[in-house]
Order: sequence, then C-alpha cells, then structure tokens
Amino acid sequence: MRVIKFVEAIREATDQLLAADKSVYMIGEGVPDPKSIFGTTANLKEKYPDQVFDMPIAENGLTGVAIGSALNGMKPIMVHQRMDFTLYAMDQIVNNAAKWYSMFGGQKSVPLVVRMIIGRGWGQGNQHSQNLEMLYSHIPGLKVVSPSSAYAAKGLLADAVNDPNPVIFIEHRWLHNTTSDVPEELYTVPIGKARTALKGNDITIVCWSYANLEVMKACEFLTNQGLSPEVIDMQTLRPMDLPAVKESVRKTGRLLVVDDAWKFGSLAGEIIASIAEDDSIQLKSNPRRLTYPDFPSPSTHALAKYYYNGPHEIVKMVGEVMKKELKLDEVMHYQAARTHDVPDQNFKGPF
Amino acid sequence: MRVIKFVEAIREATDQLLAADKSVYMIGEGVPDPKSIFGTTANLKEKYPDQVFDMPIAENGLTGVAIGSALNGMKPIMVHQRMDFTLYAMDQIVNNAAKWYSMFGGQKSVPLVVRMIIGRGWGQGNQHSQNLEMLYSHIPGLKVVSPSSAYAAKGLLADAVNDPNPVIFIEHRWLHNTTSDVPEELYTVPIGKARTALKGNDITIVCWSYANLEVMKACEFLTNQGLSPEVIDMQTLRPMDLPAVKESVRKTGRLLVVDDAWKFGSLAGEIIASIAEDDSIQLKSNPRRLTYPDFPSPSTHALAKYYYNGPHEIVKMVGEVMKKELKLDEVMHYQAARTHDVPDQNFKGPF
Amino acid sequence: MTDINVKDLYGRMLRIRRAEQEIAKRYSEEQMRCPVHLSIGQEGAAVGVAMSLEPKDLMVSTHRAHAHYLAKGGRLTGLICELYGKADGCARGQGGSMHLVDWNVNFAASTSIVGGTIPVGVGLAFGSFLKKEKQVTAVCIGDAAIEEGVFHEAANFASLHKLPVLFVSENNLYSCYTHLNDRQPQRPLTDIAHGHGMRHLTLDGNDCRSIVGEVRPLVESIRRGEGPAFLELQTYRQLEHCGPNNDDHLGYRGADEISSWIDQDPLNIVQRQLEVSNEWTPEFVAEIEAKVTREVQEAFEFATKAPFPTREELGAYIYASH
Amino acid sequence: MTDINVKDLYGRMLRIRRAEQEIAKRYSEEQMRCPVHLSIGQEGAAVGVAMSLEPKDLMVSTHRAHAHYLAKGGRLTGLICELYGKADGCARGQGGSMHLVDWNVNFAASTSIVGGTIPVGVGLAFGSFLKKEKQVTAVCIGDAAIEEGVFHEAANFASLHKLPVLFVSENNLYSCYTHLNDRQPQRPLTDIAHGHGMRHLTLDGNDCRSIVGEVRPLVESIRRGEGPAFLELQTYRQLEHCGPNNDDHLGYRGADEISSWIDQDPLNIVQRQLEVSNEWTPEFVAEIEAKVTREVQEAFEFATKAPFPTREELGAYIYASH
Ligand SMILES: Cc1ncc(C[n+]2csc(CCOP(=O)(O)OP(=O)(O)O)c2C)c(N)n1
Ligand SMILES: Cc1ncc(C[n+]2csc(CCOP(=O)(O)OP(=O)(O)O)c2C)c(N)n1
Ligand SMILES: [Mg+2]
Ligand SMILES: [Mg+2]
Repeated sequence: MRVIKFVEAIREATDQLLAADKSVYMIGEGVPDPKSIFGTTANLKEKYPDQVFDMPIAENGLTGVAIGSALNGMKPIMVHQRMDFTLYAMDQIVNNAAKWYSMFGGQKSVPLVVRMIIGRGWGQGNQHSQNLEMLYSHIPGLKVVSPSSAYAAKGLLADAVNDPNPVIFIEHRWLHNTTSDVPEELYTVPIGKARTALKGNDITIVCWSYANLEVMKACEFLTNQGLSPEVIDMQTLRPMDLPAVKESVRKTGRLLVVDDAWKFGSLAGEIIASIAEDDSIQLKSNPRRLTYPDFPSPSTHALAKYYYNGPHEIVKMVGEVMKKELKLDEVMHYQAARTHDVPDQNFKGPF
Repeated sequence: MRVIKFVEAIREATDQLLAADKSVYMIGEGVPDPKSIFGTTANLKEKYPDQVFDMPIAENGLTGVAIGSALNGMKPIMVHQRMDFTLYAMDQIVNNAAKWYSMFGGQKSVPLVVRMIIGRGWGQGNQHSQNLEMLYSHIPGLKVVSPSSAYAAKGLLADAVNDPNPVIFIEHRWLHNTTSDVPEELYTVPIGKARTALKGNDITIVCWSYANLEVMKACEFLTNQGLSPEVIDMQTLRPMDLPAVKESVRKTGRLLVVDDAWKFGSLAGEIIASIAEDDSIQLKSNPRRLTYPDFPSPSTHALAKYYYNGPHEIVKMVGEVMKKELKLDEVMHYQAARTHDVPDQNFKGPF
Repeated sequence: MTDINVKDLYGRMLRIRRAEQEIAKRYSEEQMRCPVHLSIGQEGAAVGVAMSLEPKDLMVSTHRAHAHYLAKGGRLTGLICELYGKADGCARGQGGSMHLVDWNVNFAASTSIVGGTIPVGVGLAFGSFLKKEKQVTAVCIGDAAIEEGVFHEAANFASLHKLPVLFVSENNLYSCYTHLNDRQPQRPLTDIAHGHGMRHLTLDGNDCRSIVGEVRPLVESIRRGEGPAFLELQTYRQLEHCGPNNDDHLGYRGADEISSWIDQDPLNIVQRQLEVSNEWTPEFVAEIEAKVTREVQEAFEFATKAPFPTREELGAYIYASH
Repeated sequence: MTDINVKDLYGRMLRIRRAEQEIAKRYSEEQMRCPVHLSIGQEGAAVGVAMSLEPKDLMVSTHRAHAHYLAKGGRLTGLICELYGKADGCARGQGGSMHLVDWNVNFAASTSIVGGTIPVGVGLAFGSFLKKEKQVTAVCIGDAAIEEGVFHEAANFASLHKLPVLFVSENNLYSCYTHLNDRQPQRPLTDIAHGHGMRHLTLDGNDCRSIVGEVRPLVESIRRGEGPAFLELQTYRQLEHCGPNNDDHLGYRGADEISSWIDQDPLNIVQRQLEVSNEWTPEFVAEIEAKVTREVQEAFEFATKAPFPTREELGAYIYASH
C-alpha cells in the first residue's frame, strides 16, 4: 500500500470530500494561506475556490456561522490551529451545535466538523499546548474523535463529514508528520469504534491520539521482557467504545490508561470508573492512569522536558500495575537520546 | 443560632465583605436591579454605590475586565444568573484567570470569584439547566466550590473572596430558598475541605450542592431500615478533599457518588477512579454513581420529571451497592407526593 | 405604500396580541410551566419585518420570540402546545417558550442564550449565499444582544461577504431591568452598524405600516447582493421582562415614559391609520376580533387537551442518525 | 513638539531593532526554543505610544510584544533570558516570547491568545478608575484583534464608564498571511471606535515623532477622564509573521507594497527628521550604535550563560498562597 503522512491524509480526505459533495466546505484562519494549516489544506482553495474559505479571527461567531450554514444544507469543516483557541467558541459548540437536535425535538441536526490541533513542544507554553478533549467529551450531543494515524485520520474525517451530528476532530500536532499506509480512495473508519492495536494477555493499555505511538514504542520494551500487553486505541472519545475496553480487561484483568491530558477529571478517569463500576469484571490489580500533571505546560524546554510521558514512564507504570520489577535502563536510554521538545529532528518550530 | 436562607447568607456575606475591604466589588447583569439576582444582592448598590455594578451582556469581556481589575488590586465578585451563560466566558476563565499565576512564573495571581447558578425545573430546558461543574473542575489553576447549605455558602464565599486565586462558586438554584443556622459575623468555611454530613459505617455516599439535600432525605429512609450510611459533602470540587473520601471508604468499604451532572466524564467518575486506583483501599462491592442521564434536560415538565434523581433513586442505588433488598415504597410515595419541577410550593417560576 | 394592506397588518398584530394576552391570563393556572417573555407592545416590529420578507426568507429570534414566530406564519397551536409542554408543540415540548421553530414557514429558530442565534442567522445566510439562493435571513434581536461580542463577529463576517442578512434590533430600552444608558455609551445604536460597514436605518418600531414601506425595498436590495443592513426599531415592552404581569411598581421605569409608549401602542397606531383611511369600521373590528379570538380559543382548547410526550421521548434526541 | 527629544526616540527604536535583529540572527542556533513574532518595522509605533505615557501608566500587548515590552522600559536581559527559557527570564522561562511581563515598569502582560489581553487591559483601567488613580492603560493590539468579539465587549465597557484606556491598533495589514480586505469590510478601522462612542485617530505608525506629538495630549485627556480613545497606527511588519526570516517568496504580498513600506521604515523616518535638524551626525550615529550594540551583546552573553530553572520550578506555580 501507499505510505503517506498524516497531514497528507487529512488533505487528501478533504480534497475527496469536497469533490464528492458540493455542500461540503472548508473554513478556518489560514486555510488558503501559504502555510495551509500545516499542509492539511494545501492547494484546496485553488481546486475548489467556492468551497474553501479563510475567516476573520472570530472563533465563536464563525462557529455559529458554520452551524447556521449546516442548518441550511451545508456540511462545514472548520479548523483551529490550536485547541486553546476554541475556548472562545464554547458557547456555540456546547449551547448550540451540541443541543440543536435535542432542543428542537429532533427536527434538525448540525452536520459540522471542527478540527482542533493540540500543540506540544518548542516552547508552546500555557496557552498553546492544552489538550481540552475532556471539555468536549463531557458534552451530550457531540461526537469526539482523536485519531492516532494517517489511516485513521483519513477514515475518521470522512465518517465525521458524513455524520449528521457535530463532530470534534482532535489532531495532535506531533502526529502530523507521522506516516502510515493509506488507501488512495475515500473510505471510512467508523466513529464509535476502538481498534486493537496490539493483541496480548497480560495487561490492557488504553490510549488514543499521539499517546498511542508512545504506547506502541513502550510495548517493544515490554515484549522484549516477555510481557504480552494488549493495546486498545480508542479512536473515538464520545460515544466511547467501552465494550471494547471491557472485553480486553476481562481477558487481561489489568488496566492502564495513558491520556495526554490533565489527570483530575480526565477521560482516563472516566474509563477507570466505568471498569470499576462493572460487577462483571474482576481485576487482578488496581487500574492506573498516566496523564499530564495537573498544571499547564511551561514554555521553557528545560522544564517541559519533565512534563510529558514517554515510553519510559509507560513501562514503569506497567511494572506497577503488573507488580513486577521491569528493566528500565534500555527504555530510559532510548528516551534520553530522543529529542524531547520537537517531534523529530526536522521540526524547527515555531508551531 | 439564627436561621436564614441561602440567598440571605450570600447577601450577608457579600455585604460584610464589601464593608470590610474597599477593594472588594460586586458585578453582574442585574446585580443592582429590583430582582437583585434572586435576592442575593438586595440593597447592596444603595449601601455601597462605588462597589456594586451592573454590566452589559458580555460575559467574556467582563470576565476579562474583572481579571484586569484583580491584577490592579481589586477583588471582584462576578455573578451569572445561569451557568450556561458562562460558556461565553471560557476563554477568559481558562486561558487567563486560571493560568495567570503559572504563565508568568508566579508573579501575580487573579483573586476573582465567579458565582454561577445551576438552573432546574419550570421548563428551563437545554440552555438554562446545565451543570457545567466538570468543565471548570478539570482546569488547573481554578478552585471550584459548590456549597450545599446557607452556612457553607456564607463561609465559602468569604474564603473565596480572600483567596488569591480564581474561585468558581457554584450555586444550585434550588438551594436558594433553603435555610440553615448561620452566624451573623463573617466566618470562613475553608476551601478544599469536605464535611461529614452524617456519620455511619455501611456505605459512603459522596455528594455536594443540592444533591446533598436529596441524599440526606434518602438517608432517613435508609436509617429507618437499619442501615448506617456515611455522607460526605465535598463542598469543594477542586482542589478536592480526596483524603476525606478515602478515609470514609476505608471504613465503610462501599461507595456511591451522587452527582447532579452528566455521567460521562463526571466528577463522580473522577472520585470513583481515584478510589479504584488506590491499592490501599479494599472495597466490599463495586462503587457506583448516580448522575443525570447523558443528554440535556428537556423543557416539558412531563419529561423533566424523569430526568432528575431524588431520594427514591438514591435508596434504590444504595440497595444495589449494598446488594440488599431495600424497601422502596415509602420513599417512592414520599417522592411522588413532592413537587418535581419546582423546589417548593411557593416557587412560581420563571427562573 | 399603496400595496400595503394595513387591515391585514392589523389582523396579524391582533392575532399575536390576543394570543399573548390569553397566555398572560392563563399563566397563573401554572400549566404553562416555562418562562415566557411576552412581546406585548412590540408586535408592530415583528409583523412589519415579517411582512417585508418573502415566505422563502428565513428568520431567527431570541428568548422573546412569540411575536416573530407567529408573524412569520408559525402555527399558533404549535406555540401554545409548546408552552404547555405538549407533544404537538413546535419543538415537541423539548424547547418551551424560548425555543421555537417552524421550518414549514422558514422560522429557523429562537434560542435562550442572548446572542446565540445571531451568528446562526448569518450562517443561514452564508448557506443561501453558497447555494446561490436568493434568500434573505432576518436576525431578530433586542437592544442588549449587540453587547455580546458574537454579534460583532457575525456582523463583520456578514458585511465582509455581503451576505443577505437583515439585522433587526428591537430597541425597547431595557435588558431585563437595566436601561440602555447603563449598558452602552450614548450614541445611536446604528453607529455600530456603520462601524461594520453596513447600511442602517432607524424607524419607529411601533408603526407597522411604515416599517413595511421602508423595509421591503431594503430587503430587496439585500436580496440583490448589496450587502447586509441593520435596522433599529424603537419600541417598548409593556409587561414585565419575563412573566405575565406588569411590574412597573418596581419603579425601574418612569410613569411618563410608560404612558407615552402605551399611547404609541402599535395597535393604536394602525387603528389611527385605518381611521384616517375610513377602513376602521365596526364591522371590520368585530369581524377581526371574532376571527382572532376564535383561533386563540381553539388553540388553547387544543393545547390543553393535547397529550404530553410519552416517556419514550426522554433522551430520544441525542444523536441524529444517517 | 519642541519638547520631543527625537534623538532619544531614535535610540529607543534602535535598541529594539538591534535586539530583534540579534534574535533573528541567533534563532537558527535553536537555543531560543519558542515561537517569536518580531516587530521589525513596527518599532515607531511601540516607542511612540510608550513615550506618550507616563511611567506609572500601564501597558498590555499580544503575541508580538518584544517592542512594546522594551519600549515601556522592560529589562532587555529579562526578554532575552525568557526567549532562552532561563530562570532570569521576565516570566522565569514559564512564558516564552509571547508571555512577557515587567511590573517594575508597568508592563502588565502580553499573552498569546489573540484578543486575550484586551479586556484585561480595560480591567486594569477599571481598577485605576475604582481606586481613583490617574493612571492610563495602553492596550496594544494588531489589526485582526478587533475581529474578536471580546474587543467590542471591552470597548463598549470602556466607553460606557469613560475608563482611562488607549486602544492602539497597529494596522500592519495582515493577520498571519491574510490581508485585511479578506477579513474585514472596506471601511476605516476607526469607524469601529466611532461605533462604540469613542474618540479615534489614525496616524502614520512609522513616524514616531508625530505619534508622540499627537498622542501625548490624547493620553492626558484620557487621564483627565474624557473617556477612552482608539488609535490606528498604520505600519508594516518587515519579516515573516512568526520566526526570524523573510518569507516574501511565499508571494502573499506584493513587491511594490513591501518596498514602499521598507522605504518608510521608522528608523529611516526619524533619521530624515534628524538630518533636517542637523542632529544626524557621525558622532551621534556611532555613539548610539555602540551603546545599543553593547547592551544587546551583553544581554545575549548574560542570557546564554544564565541557568535554566531547576526541576523544582516545574509545577511550582499552580496556586498562589495567602
Ligand atoms: C448569555 C446570556 N446572558 C444573560 C441572559 C439573561 N437574559 C435573558 S434576556 C436578557 C435581556 C436581553 O435584552 P435585549 O437583548 O434587549 O432583549 P429584550 O429582553 O429587551 O427583548 C438577559 C440579560 C441570557 N439569557 N443569556
Ligand atoms: C484566539 C486565537 N486565534 C488565532 C490565533 C493565531 N494567531 C496568532 S497571531 C494571529 C494574527 C494576529 O493578527 P494581528 O492582530 O493583526 O496581529 P499581528 O500578528 O499582525 O501583529 C493569529 C491568527 C491565536 N493566537 N489566538
Ligand atoms: Mg431590550
Ligand atoms: Mg496585523
């Protein structure tokens, strides 16, 4: 199959969706500009001049505009270069988009997709690195997806655009240059379905988005030591495929959730609670979560370095859940040798 | 001691805080008007003309204004008649108030109190009945309190105003006319401390705000049947007094969290997860939660009736956690005889 | 203005007035269990704007939406059932007074968050623009809604793309109990529209006939693509902000102010116009009163007897399916 | 304008220019690991406004804040250390380029959410107003920030209460790569200020001397309680939106546009003024270049050698204590 980048997968999906349905349009600050939202919208304006738009800096108002247009037959895809900016738009997303279908008794829904990008590294700091997945995942009426690969990105975007409900589409900036097999034709990855990224028997590691990469890397160091972890990549955060998690945990009896977000009130907590509540599940040890600490990421790389979890922390936590002494030096050395405030050596900032 | 209403306790605390410190001021839509925010700001404008302000309908901008004034030496108390309206203000609350202290390396904090009222009943519907406690409780840098009585309201408001950090002060509309013993002089109830509302040994019921009233009522029907529930009234949602919950659960071995908010991603889930993670706690049965269902409250009273949990649902859920057949008819009759879309017979709407 | 049927305007306003008076009268029975923001005194604005639109044109409104909904042609039984929380309500009882909708007459929505429908209305117009449909959207708001930033964001976008939007601000001087002067600097409201590069017009919001006379050509120019416009309609709410009563005893507005506005009641103004044209005959009055009263009584009778939604409808509208 | 020391203005602008040029030069070393939005070309506006204020007056700014911070008197070492993420940074490295602060010189804050500091600035002024302090707050923003609704909410409140605020919009025609005409309707920016009942003024943002001449009296009128004012300063960013390079090869702005603005570089303008007054002497040029270069070199030397914050500072600033 063909291997392409995550950004290219988004771009291609958008291209195909715009071509397939003239009611689809793409809007966001910088969408038609030379930087083209990290490449995800490159050349789309030239190809679909009547379906691709820049916008003023007015996140709430333009979200409302997108909602209105959706009620009038369009299928907007909106994009924000950082999730942090979408706090401006909470009123329209939560009070309107999420509630339209319910508050008018099922008469019209809002087929809107809002892409939001989580920042990390290169000094992003407090206001450019927040993962606010929880703020949206808590809201009835929204769907929330958070793909971990180019393949999932393309398929979930296609499913999101065809969904009659508002869908929050979360992209981690550090996924943008990752690659995977991606079919050329348009296909869908169904919203609401988790994916077993690795089959195993000893412990269930639940994750999504960029954390999935770190978990898969950690699993190399785990399998080296004879462990057999099972990895569930959620893909959709709401409505969540809890049955998939439960099925896995029933088998392994152990649970670790890795969530790149603040701990208190995290989705990781929700998943643990859902397992803990279930009488039909017997755990062999207490479930655990690995998250951001409960404060925002500082700008200086000297401190941001210690803020994020990588394979080292994951392996360590697996050891705790397994109540096993695991060897850590290899994974520690691996992690120490990596860049820590850029996704790869080619990344030179700024965003 | 003197018994007064919740609204009067808030009004009295505000009065005393305005008198004690000229840098305290009160602002909100309708604060000086004849309805005086359900009575909580009655006559304050007359008494403190230079410290009490109405405001334009501009929640985000005025939150920013309050933040700026706080940085310049003032201690604003802002109020919103519904929590739903504060979605407009998420940017200033989350990106600025919550982060100021951290993003400038500890140089200035924002001593701001934002009162938010949760609506219920009389057809409030999707946009006037949301409990968004979770959206704020997830945010590092904020403190969040949610008192359940007139006594706690006065004391927590005093502690909030004296706190150098931004405090979200959540009031359930149905608490406004409830009464309790309240000292005349100003006192504080410390932020961050839970309260044991009832001592017992069989099950720990965790709750806060209006749910505490329903839980206490349910406990009458539980103690009648020989059960000994312990009730923990959290009072503060962030930073949360998890040690108090743990201490109680260590004793009872059973946990039910009653949370008047949507289930998925609820604080109730966070509490359950925190207990489930803790190796040092042995539970006798699976922890459970009782919450709003995962959709917004409809306007029509014919359906809102089935939306909310009362003593009946609480007793039933305690039975499930205790794995005991509990008698339900008495509590069912009690609940059926109550009004369900108004807090008491005197309430005639509209808000 | 020769093609304006003033008797028809009177009939449409009277229908709204009588319906809302009946709501006010019966509200104390406590069967309409939702907040109601009545438009009594503001019917001229609603009918004037609605009659300047074509049926295919869209309208959105606010918490105070009864008049707009009815003026646009919304079903009276749909409104009354909605207030009673019945399954035949225009939003199946899920919405209540502040959440009205009737897509059959292109009344797209009213919602209860101040400012909430403004960008949605602009978005409806953006949809028309993208689809190249010659459809105008009227965004009906109060005087306070322009304090919300989202108004400006929406207005800027509408002006930038010359979208077919008519912003209608019914300036009734108050936001709940707070006077305009305590919320905005003293300058004409329409200066804001000018700031966004938009055309604007200030009219007597109680003179329905002249609203139609002025606004029809404006709407047609908007339809032709000449860009959005902002209309300030000066009017007055006669009852309390929310609820069925008069609350002037609270003293937030002066007796002179009130009485001068009552004198300028939109029904009075049209009556005087019909008197001048000798169309105000006892027969006309009797006939229109009878017709309107009958419709109102029938709607209440229908609504009070109509069934509530069944429990199955609780939580039935979480997600739309493909 | 006789009391304006133009040589002093030149020196202040040059300090900013040389500091930012050094940042640009060293950025590729990858030791300043945070986004930088340089103000090269816009120093005249920053210095002109700062020199119209008194030291006790407050200022807030945006993502593009280096010039404002330095013009207001902010420590150069504090800025450079902040870019390097060092503990001596003005925000202890927690903020980075977009989060500057120096309360010693009343530079209250810059933040990275567009529009975020606007109401905060108005709030600072509300604080001064409540405390009856004769302190003016300058709210420095770009041309795009006025598209955010929060600007309007803040402007309305400032105008309503006649707060001591000077809004300064540096109109450099672009928001990242998007031209003003693709974001706002074609009308003077200042019409927006008029809409909020505010005084306004449009000036050549590169002519530092005339900015000071015009703005000083304006600031004093604001201080006297005559209400806020809005200043549009027309200027141009010479480098890329974010980063150390020129990116005009991307083709988003025309060569003529660029060259005419480069010709109007704020340093050139003041140089010409000094030539006319015969103050542009080789001695002056040599002396000021040497002084500024020395300060800049010392600051970088200090910053590159300065220690990073220690791990204990991670998570040290969650809550302030009593
Ligand atoms: C965001 C938000 N803030 C506050 C309110 C409470 N509220 C309901 S109506 C209203 C006044 C609106 O005034 P205006 O826009 O002039 O409309 P009018 O009521 O006069 O028709 C207010 C403040 C609300 N519903 N939504
Ligand atoms: C709320 C928000 N939306 C978008 C951005 C991304 N962004 C950063 S700077 C900028 C352009 C700002 O333009 P302007 O206000 O004219 O300032 P300039 O960069 O020209 O100085 C944008 C869109 C942001 N930081 N915050
Ligand atoms: Mg009004
Ligand atoms: Mg600009």
